[in-house]
Amino acid sequence: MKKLINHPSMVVQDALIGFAAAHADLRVQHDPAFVARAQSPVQGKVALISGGGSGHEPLHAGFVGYGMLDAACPGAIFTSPVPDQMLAATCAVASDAGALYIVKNYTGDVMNFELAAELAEAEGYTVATVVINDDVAVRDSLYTAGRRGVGLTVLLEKIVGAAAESGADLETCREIAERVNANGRSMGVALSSCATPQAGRPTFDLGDQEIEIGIGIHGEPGRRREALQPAATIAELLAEPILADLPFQAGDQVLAFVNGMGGTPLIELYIMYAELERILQGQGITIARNLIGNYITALEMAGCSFTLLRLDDQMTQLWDAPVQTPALRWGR
Amino acid sequence: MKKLINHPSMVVQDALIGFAAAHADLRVQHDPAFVARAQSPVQGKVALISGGGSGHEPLHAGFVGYGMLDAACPGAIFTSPVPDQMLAATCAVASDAGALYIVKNYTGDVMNFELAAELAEAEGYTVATVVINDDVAVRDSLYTAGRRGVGLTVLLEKIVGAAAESGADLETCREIAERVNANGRSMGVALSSCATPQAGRPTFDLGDQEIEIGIGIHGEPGRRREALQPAATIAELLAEPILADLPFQAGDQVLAFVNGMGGTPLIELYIMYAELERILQGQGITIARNLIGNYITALEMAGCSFTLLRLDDQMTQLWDAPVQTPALRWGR
Amino acid sequence: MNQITSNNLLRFLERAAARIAEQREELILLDSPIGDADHGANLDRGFSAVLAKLLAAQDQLPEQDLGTLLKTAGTTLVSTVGGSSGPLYGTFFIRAGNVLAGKMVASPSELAQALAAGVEGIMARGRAMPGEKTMIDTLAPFVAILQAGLSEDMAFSLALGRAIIAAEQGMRSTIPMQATKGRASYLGERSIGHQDPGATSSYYLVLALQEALVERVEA
Amino acid sequence: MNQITSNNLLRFLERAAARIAEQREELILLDSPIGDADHGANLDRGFSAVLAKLLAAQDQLPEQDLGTLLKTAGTTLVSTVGGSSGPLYGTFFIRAGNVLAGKMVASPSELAQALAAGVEGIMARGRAMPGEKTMIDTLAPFVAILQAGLSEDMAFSLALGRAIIAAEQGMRSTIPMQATKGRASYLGERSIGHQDPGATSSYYLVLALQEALVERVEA
Ligand SMILES: Nc1ncnc2c1ncn2[C@@H]1O[C@H](COP(=O)(O)OP(=O)(O)O)[C@@H](O)[C@H]1O
Ligand SMILES: Nc1ncnc2c1ncn2[C@@H]1O[C@H](COP(=O)(O)OP(=O)(O)O)[C@@H](O)[C@H]1O
Ligand SMILES: [Mg+2]
Ligand SMILES: [Mg+2]
Ligand SMILES: [Mg+2]
Ligand SMILES: [Mg+2]
Repeated sequence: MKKLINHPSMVVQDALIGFAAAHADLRVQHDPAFVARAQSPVQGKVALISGGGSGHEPLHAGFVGYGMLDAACPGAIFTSPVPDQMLAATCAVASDAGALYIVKNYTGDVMNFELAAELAEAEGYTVATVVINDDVAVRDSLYTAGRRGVGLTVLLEKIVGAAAESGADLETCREIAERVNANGRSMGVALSSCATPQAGRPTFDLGDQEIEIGIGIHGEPGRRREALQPAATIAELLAEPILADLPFQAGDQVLAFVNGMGGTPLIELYIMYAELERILQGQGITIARNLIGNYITALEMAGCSFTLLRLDDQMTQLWDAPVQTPALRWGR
Repeated sequence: MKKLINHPSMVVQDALIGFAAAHADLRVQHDPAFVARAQSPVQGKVALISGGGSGHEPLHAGFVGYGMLDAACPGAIFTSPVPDQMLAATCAVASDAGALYIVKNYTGDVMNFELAAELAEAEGYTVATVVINDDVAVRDSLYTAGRRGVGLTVLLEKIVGAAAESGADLETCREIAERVNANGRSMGVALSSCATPQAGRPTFDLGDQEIEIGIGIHGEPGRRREALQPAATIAELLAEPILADLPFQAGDQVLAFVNGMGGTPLIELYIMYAELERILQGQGITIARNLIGNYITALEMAGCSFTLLRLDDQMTQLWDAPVQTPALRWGR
Repeated sequence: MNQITSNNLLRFLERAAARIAEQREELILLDSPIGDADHGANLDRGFSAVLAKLLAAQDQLPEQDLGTLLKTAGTTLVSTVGGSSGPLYGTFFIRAGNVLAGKMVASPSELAQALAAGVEGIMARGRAMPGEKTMIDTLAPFVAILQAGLSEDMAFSLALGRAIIAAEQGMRSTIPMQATKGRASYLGERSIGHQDPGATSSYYLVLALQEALVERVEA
Repeated sequence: MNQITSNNLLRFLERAAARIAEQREELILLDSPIGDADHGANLDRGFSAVLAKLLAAQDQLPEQDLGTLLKTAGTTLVSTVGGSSGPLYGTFFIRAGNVLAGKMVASPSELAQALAAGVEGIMARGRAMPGEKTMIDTLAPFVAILQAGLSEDMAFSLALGRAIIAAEQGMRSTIPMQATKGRASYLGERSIGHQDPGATSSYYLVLALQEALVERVEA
């Protein structure tokens, strides 16, 4: 394992130092660690607070700023943050309008945010929570910890961020978040695993001609292993379960998000986007908006994920609204 | 070699199909291939045209749009485009105000753009050229093909793009471009090589504890091989030759650009930025602006480069001006 | 041993921290095929923090009741571990501490009762049952056998020894299980054939408990 | 052979395309340690395009003069290869074509003169001299020895044979050289010890020329 780091134990802290130096409009606090808008709380505005293990950059800290998150809590690599972080972030950014916790559905994240909400409520804050579970690779929660929260997280944080910015109250924000979650589905593929700094070696090994289908964002193995295929075939393997699950239908307008897992060059993501577009066209589904790039990653894992979100007019409008964060910016 | 591609020979073309599908405000033409603003030529505006081998995405096509390039010509992977492409792009986007060719200093790029300029001038276009050579890893042109054009290219395309957008004439654009080139320096390090689709294997091999110092953007070996070091030490190895070369001095205001080579996670780039900031602070140099991310890459190469640009007021103002391209966007 | 003191619990936490540090790599390795390769790092960070906290407060410790001690360990774990195991082990210690609140000494069966409450806390917090391939598969049989032994008036060290055997069997029983909770559940059938990292760390924790209590008996 | 016809040149281009296709991987491999691993792919793309162009225009070819043929090859290379080798080999064929413009046949020394003009074109376009570890190190001695042989009234096939030997030596002479032009120059001293890919492709091109011209003699 070769990494541009000082020591495995210092990765998150050193990166936060760099993040603080780079983004003067954000406030970075260490111990408990969180990133928040420098101007916060914004009175009367619902505060959006997210967080999760580190190693998924730019998620979540890269999405703090106008029109998106108010604060993000970075845990250790691939490890949910602790409740103290969410509590400190809540105290820093929540106004009387309350706070919405945006949580990806992993056992650890859910429990730590639950504990944080209890603590914050005990201190008088109003907290609502949305748990994102868009990953169709995972079977339902009778047999599993439930579907994971993956690519849809980025879209949800943007859309609900715009709603909060426009003055929507906590319940409205929560409802929109639930609607986004209900209408979005994802699926990912890995061409390689990744090495966490603390482990020092790849979490799993893949043969020279093997891929893992149905991976999450923690370098973990997926649902099954297959032979490497051309991009067109891999795109089908990802798109089909997504389309069948909601199900998406002819006439739907969607936001198509092709996300890189961190180690795959952009040129390949555009190839995958071309294939996705072709598949959707064949089904009579229109891509009304798109996003292509490395937005929710698993360190240096090679691979990508597809996320489709069925749009309605309000979601589209909220997507188009101005946003100004380190990793997503338009309109200002 | 595992890649999300259909066939090694189809990579550039398939990616362009995806690019066209994704960016409706751009016009993508195949054979000869170029990407241009949909609304072009812009009358009275100098047209900025760049290009180079593919595999460096988002460079250059990702920088076509308002406030930056008018057209970009993608060659085969790591291979300069052919003159026909630049000629066709020139015909598509150049008005009477003329065209500025932005060329990275590689023998192939320089020759192909030279040929293109001759052809375009023969067809009545006014063409000026700037050749970028910011890479301090390469010795001067008595012993080499001259310093390579690397990270500074992104900054130059942005800054000169803003100048052109604001109505600067061809000679002024060329002068600003030369000034950017004269005040910018870069140096890169690789933790791995990359595999071109046509070669199917990494261009060079690195041991488990080895890094290459002084690499370019074509997956080629660098100036020397060293043992892996902590981020702080690697940052020194990159920053020192940059600082000494211009030389940068206490009191300078700089734009600091930490660029990922494609396969290095963002979290590591922020660590490197923290180290760079520390070094510059120690020298009394102020980072007035920064850019951190994968902007000029070598496929999936792991590593990063530092670029420092000494700013003056005009450059700073042009950097801050609105830009709206697939890969760089702010202010609109 | 008839009475468990705060010194016993301190020694338990020291031994737990030491064992987790020693097994850090193994726990990371177990968390790789069916997890995300962080379990060893998570617990090492947490138990080191517990140890640091105890050392910093060394002077006041002898006066502290057993419940406070365990709750301090639990809240420290919650505040430093993160992931799934942070809230789970944190809850374990906090719930156990609740049972021993105000007590300066505890009988073996009081301790067993506290541990049982801890395991129930994990099951509640994690909404999990035995047989789902988690730490519960080590801890639930451990507590059950310990309580059974004590209720039959077995010597504490003997009851503990039997409980440890049950814990080890429980840990091994996770190998053929298909996970239905936690990260391993995402793998479906592919989770079969691997020992659960949390079940393994739990085994090291009960070994630490035995070391802390049984050595005292012999001393 | 006293006269070179368009058929000879066609066969040369066919053989060149075939040899480059065969050596594609080798040329990529040579371009890896001191370049960017594309030389074989670049030239294969270019010469395939030349071949396709010639096949598409097959009917008109017999009426075309040698100059037009070579210039068509050259402009096709410029338009399809890219990189360094596109403009360089393109210039080579265009300049050689200029010398043979309007001619339906050429004498061996006229051909040699054309090739010499081609090499000068490369040197001008690339601003390079022999000894800089480039294709010039193969082509310059090739042309020099060919012209020398012909000026001594040596039989064409013999002169060509000697020139080929000089080309091979030239190619090999790039191994110990430190590059001062092209991508390999970035490596400084590390470029020493590797044979230049362009010098190697040039050698295959002159072998193709020999095949095209000498077989005819024997036929
Ligand atoms: N719902 C649950 N109930 C009980 N234990 C669980 C549950 N989910 C996970 N675990 C335990 O937690 C362990 C993983 O801990 P750790 O790796 O630290 O956290 P994470 O899975 O968040 O990376 C698993 O091996 C399992 O024993
Ligand atoms: N300035 C130059 N003059 C002559 N030949 C050159 C020059 N620069 C490079 N070459 C030749 O070009 C070859 C590389 O061609 P190719 O790999 O196709 O292009 P690129 O270097 O742009 O990737 C080198 O091996 C060398 O023989
Ligand atoms: Mg984890
Ligand atoms: Mg090249
Ligand atoms: Mg884990
Ligand atoms: Mg090359």
